[in-house]
Amino acid sequence: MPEMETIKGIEAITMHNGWAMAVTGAMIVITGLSVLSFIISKLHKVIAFLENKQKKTTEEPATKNSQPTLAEIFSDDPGETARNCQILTTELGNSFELCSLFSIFHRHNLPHPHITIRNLRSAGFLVPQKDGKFHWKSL
Amino acid sequence: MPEMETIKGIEAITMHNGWAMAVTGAMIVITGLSVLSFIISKLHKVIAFLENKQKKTTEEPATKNSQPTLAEIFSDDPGETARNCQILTTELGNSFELCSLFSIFHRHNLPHPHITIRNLRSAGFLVPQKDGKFHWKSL
Amino acid sequence: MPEMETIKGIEAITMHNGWAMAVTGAMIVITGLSVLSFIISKLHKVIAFLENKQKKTTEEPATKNSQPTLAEIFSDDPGETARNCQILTTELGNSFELCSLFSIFHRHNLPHPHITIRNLRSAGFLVPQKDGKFHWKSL
Amino acid sequence: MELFSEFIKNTGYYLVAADLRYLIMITVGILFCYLSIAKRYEPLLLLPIGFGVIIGNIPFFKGFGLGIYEDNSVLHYLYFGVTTGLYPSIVFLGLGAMTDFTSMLSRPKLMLLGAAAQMGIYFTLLSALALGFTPREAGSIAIIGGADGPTSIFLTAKLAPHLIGSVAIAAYSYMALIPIIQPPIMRLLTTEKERCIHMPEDDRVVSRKELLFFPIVGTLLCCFLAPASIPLLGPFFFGNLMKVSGVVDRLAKTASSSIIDTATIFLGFTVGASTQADYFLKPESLKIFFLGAVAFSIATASGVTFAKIMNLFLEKKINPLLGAAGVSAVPGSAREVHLVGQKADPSNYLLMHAMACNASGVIGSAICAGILWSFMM
Amino acid sequence: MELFSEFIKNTGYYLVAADLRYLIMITVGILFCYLSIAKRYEPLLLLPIGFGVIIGNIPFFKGFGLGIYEDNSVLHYLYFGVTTGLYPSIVFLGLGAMTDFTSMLSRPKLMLLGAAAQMGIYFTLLSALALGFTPREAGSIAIIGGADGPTSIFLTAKLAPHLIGSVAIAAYSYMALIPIIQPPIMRLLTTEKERCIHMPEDDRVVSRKELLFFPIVGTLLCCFLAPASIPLLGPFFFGNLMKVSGVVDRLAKTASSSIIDTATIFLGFTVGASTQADYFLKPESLKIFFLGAVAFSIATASGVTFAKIMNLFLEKKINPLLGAAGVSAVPGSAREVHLVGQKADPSNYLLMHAMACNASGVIGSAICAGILWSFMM
Amino acid sequence: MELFSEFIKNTGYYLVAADLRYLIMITVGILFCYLSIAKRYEPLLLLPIGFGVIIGNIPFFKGFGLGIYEDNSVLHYLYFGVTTGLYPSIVFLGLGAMTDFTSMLSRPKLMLLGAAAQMGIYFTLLSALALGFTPREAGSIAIIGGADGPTSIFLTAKLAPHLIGSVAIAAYSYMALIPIIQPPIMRLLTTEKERCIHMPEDDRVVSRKELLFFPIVGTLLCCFLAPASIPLLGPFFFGNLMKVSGVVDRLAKTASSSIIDTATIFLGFTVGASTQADYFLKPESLKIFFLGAVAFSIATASGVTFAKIMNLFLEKKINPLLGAAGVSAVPGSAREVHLVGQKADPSNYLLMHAMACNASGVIGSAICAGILWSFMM
Ligand code: NA
Ligand code: NA
Ligand code: NA
Repeated sequence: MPEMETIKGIEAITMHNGWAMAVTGAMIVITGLSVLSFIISKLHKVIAFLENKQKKTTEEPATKNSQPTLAEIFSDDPGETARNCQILTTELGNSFELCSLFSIFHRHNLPHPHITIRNLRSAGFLVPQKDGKFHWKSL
Repeated sequence: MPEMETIKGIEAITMHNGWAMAVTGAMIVITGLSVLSFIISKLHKVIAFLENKQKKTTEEPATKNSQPTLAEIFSDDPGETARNCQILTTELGNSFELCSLFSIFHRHNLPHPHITIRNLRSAGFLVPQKDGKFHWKSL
Repeated sequence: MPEMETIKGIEAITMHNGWAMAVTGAMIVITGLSVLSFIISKLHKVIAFLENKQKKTTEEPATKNSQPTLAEIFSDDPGETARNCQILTTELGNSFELCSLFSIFHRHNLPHPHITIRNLRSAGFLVPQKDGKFHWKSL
Repeated sequence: MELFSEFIKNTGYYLVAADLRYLIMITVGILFCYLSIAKRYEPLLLLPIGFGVIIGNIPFFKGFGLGIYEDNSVLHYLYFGVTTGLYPSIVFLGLGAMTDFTSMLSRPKLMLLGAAAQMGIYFTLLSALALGFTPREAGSIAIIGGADGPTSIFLTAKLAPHLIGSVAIAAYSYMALIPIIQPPIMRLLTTEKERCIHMPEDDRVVSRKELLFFPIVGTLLCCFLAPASIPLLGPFFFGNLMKVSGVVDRLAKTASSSIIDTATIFLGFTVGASTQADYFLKPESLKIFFLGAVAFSIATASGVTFAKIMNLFLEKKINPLLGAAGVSAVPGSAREVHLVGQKADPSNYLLMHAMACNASGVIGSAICAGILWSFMM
Repeated sequence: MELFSEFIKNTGYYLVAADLRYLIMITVGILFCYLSIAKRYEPLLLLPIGFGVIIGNIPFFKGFGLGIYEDNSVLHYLYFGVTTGLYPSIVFLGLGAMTDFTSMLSRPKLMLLGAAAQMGIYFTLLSALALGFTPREAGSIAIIGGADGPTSIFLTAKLAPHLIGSVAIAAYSYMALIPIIQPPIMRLLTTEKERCIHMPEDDRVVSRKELLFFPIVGTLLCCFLAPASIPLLGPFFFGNLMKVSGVVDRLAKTASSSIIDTATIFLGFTVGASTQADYFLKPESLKIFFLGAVAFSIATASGVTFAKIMNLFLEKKINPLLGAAGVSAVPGSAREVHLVGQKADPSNYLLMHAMACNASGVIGSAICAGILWSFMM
Repeated sequence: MELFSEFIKNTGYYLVAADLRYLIMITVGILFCYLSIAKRYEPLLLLPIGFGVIIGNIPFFKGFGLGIYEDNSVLHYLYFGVTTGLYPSIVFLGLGAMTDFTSMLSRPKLMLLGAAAQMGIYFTLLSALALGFTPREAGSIAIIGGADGPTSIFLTAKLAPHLIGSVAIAAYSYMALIPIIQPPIMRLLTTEKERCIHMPEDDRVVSRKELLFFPIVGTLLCCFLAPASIPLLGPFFFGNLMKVSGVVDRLAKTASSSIIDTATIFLGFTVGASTQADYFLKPESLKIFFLGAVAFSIATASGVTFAKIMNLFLEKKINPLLGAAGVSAVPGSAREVHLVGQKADPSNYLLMHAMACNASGVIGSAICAGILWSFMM
């Protein structure tokens, strides 16, 4: 807290290097946000460039690599399909909305996600809750 | 913890000022809650009195002041209306129930909240979620 | 962090009693989980045994003791029933799903839980929320 | 081989053989779990405490940073919320956000019963002094008569931290045993005719403004009277104002769900774990249990008796059973009052009135905690 | 009898008679509660602060472990999150998980307005120095011009902890008063014609990848520039990345609900309680309130003026009202800009653009906090 | 001008030029974020850690209260939950409330595989000692073989806190790389015919009582055997009892959502931030990474081999692939086992059995942590 004999006014500003702080501070924040603004405005171009480059190098391994194996695990038996789906969807927690399920199936490139979900529902593996969410039947 | 040679019985109570503590304590809590009980029983009268007084002094400025301007921002274009509503409803978070929306509209004295909401739904600005809640279409 | 002149290799393992730690540790965890596995495999038998024993000693007092009294408090007046239910269901919090309500009624051995719930709804004591849950009308 | 035998000596199996008291406590813990699950006695309290008792009584090698009374153990850090009084305050925040004062505001007279039922506290204070406890210990034990877990834990943490376990276990045990303790006392002190007194149903519609004013008026009145009750009543009325204001619903909802649940879990678990046999199994604990039963009984009796005294002056008689609901123990005692009332006259509906006494009992015992604390300065 | 008179001397009633300043503060607290409930001025902030002010100003006997400035009190432990800067950091985590940068990313030019509006900070810095505050105090007061509560509290906790209460109350009061402070300044500095400038509606569709890159690019750029802003911007961009990534929805949801709500409740409540009259009611607090008003006004003015200067160089003119939204004060200032714009031309729709300035203003003032902090090393 | 140059010298840009190691770590952080978002490798763990690595490696001026290793910084306070072991304990509470033991209880024999897969731990212990680590460091590194993040962090916090960053990064990296590490080892050690072994589907219906007894029996057995595993297994079984009891649903739900999410966010973020280049980029870290890979491989191999040994004595053969799921790494390793099994025979369904091994692996590695800790007394 300022004491009684505190220096005040312009003198105080000068003594505490106030002018330099104010000017430098203002300059820095404006420069910083200007640069960020500039980068943002170019970001979509950088991304487009990266995507093109990446597409050439990784397109094939990407499709080969991870998800199709998961599609394979879908069998004709809805019981098995249910259990497979359940492990795919541990990230959803105990109860979830059908649309989340759908988007996971979609992400995994599963064939006919809508039909799969409908089958799971009609077979009783997807149990509707009162709040519109669903949970898996305990297997 | 009490030592072996602890004084016990009536003597202990007296020595530790127990009688005074018990009587004083009991008196205080009964007095306190009695007063509170009395105030509560008069509270609705105080409120009625304050309301009458306040009505006289602030009724007009209250209607003039804040909300009507918000009603003005509702235009015929549902897109604009949607965006306006969205800002009014930031307090609701990302997903919300229609009834909360309705109560906000109501609170802001907007004309025909029901119709507005129906229009917003049919125009696709209010997107229903599986759990019965809604979110705003990203604008 | 190891210093430069740290002893390494087999010598280090021996010096730090590594062999004993590894063997003992491995033995303990395998023994531990083996015993747990054995106990688990017998658990249902133990439970069955305890249940039989308990059934003989406590079957009657159990039915006499706690819940029926709660069933008694259900009257013909839906208003009273509502209030009675509300106190039974404080564990559910402010909003809840009908199925939870149902399971509580069921647990308390109330007669005709379905009919009771339907009556409460139609009498307006159970107020549906937009998210499919319900709350009690403030009484 | 030496390592192996060393390890064996540090297992719980080896250690428990040297001190069978741990087994007693573990049995108590399992019993608590059983009562909470099978009998549904206050499971939100008894289950965490019961499992905590089990965990706290697994014998372990001391000086290693495992036990709740050793610095640097996880349990010790979690227990910090108990010893500082943080958990009880936070639980009261959530309780406030869950409590509906409508019933109490429409029947202000019933608040007096919430005050009268606190007499059990002061009677127990005298008894505890007479049994040789120090004043600070006696205050902690007395508060069991308030029949409010977080309040008891809070005051004990401030006055006599070494008794936290015993006081908490006693308080919660008797709260779970309300259906066994209260009805005989109620029946003993009331006539059949009194138990049949009907209460008027709709005293008055409580306006939103009243609900809004109440937490502020309540804070000013109660906390000015006993500033030492601020850590309990401050958050309590704050939570309630958040709830009734209707403008910060997301905060009120979080306070009455995540926040109170988290505090409840850790409060129960660590209070249970604090009953480590070598700290807990002492003659004092038995005395505290005995005094706790006295406290609950006197509290019930004084609530009922006070109602009967009030009836001497009132034109419109109060059902004296309601006095028993003043001990708080939300909502157990309210339910008992209601059930005893219904037994006397099945058309008698006392629940809402009993809840009003309950709410006032919570405030009453928090004030008493403040009073006792300030007496022990 | 002695005990009784002793007790009476320790009640708030007795103590308040000796120091009426507590009553003043309690009135302020009630006023805050009133404004938040009846007028709905930023209730998420004002209600906890208001009730906190009431609780913090109930007079109590010192040296007993009750007050927020006494070790070992519950309030003191809860206040720990303020003095260490934890609550502001956690609030920023949740804010990040709630902020949608789409609008800002499609209109990068508007970010400059978020920078310009920070000039209020530096002007206030000079004013505070001129009024005799020490540099560290002046920095804390200056940050009020950033119109961002958690940022202000964070910087003040680091630079001048004894001012936390005053700075926070000033910052939040003026944020609540945005509808009264900003419109006249906006109107004064702009012509009717300028206020009617329409902004192009759909600048560009923002791809998911842009949204993903932004928090990382933003972190690297801003935190490299002013490392002292890490405690605010780090969690902020982390929360945002969790949100836009779409792979940790449960974490993002918890961050934007339970976590931020809990931090908000305790931040507001304890900041309010820190205004204990004998610490708070000093001439300095009045000066800080005065400087806060100056800071907000200059910030608004400089945002608007900067937009007008930009217009000198831009072909496609910007509506200068948007400059006023650069002060952040989310979302109050964006709403005011929109409403003033609509008054000039009812078909003018500035809200989304104003939100872009808002978002950039939050980042701008966090950077300024970092800059000021590092200046005071 | 001096101030300006002073400021420039304190920016990350200037500082990073003097120590490029920060850039290496930031690249690692971005890579982690990329893997978690684009490849969805364990995003709940990798995303917070990845962003934490970025934040922790923004160069800053030391001695100012910004870095995670400086007292009084926000990161330091958040990191407290790591160094004390609080976050791992709390995560285990939530995990318990989420784990379904039905599958394991109906197939008790599979529990042995969860024990066998812990051999990786002891082999790594020997390797780490041979590479010159001290016993306490070797124990921390060895636990990586348990393939359980919170367990690894907990033990390292207790035994060798300076290695927390390296051990955690190694553990989580390899958990994310499970789909790359495990399948070749599984295929190498099993014949096509073995991989085709079908497992009986419905061994037995598990009653509610069994589910209720299990957490209590498990606690007593495991914690008596290795009391040092109490901080992990205590909360774990407590969470599970809350879940299966069905009487405290609101507590179980909060434990398995808000509570675990909050702990996960702060655990990941601060563990990531603890990899500050000047503390982290040392030859030891490379050795730890190497040993981590060894640990995971040996764990997988010993699980599979043990299953084959069991088959020598069992009439009804077990599919040896299941041994690989004993390393826990929930649920990654279970999924891999299932997928490798399906590749051999598309009609083979191993998932539920693999989950049983997973659950037992979690318990197994927590016991091992207790054993190692008690060895290092
Ligand atoms: Na009470
Ligand atoms: Na700002
Ligand atoms: Na494991």
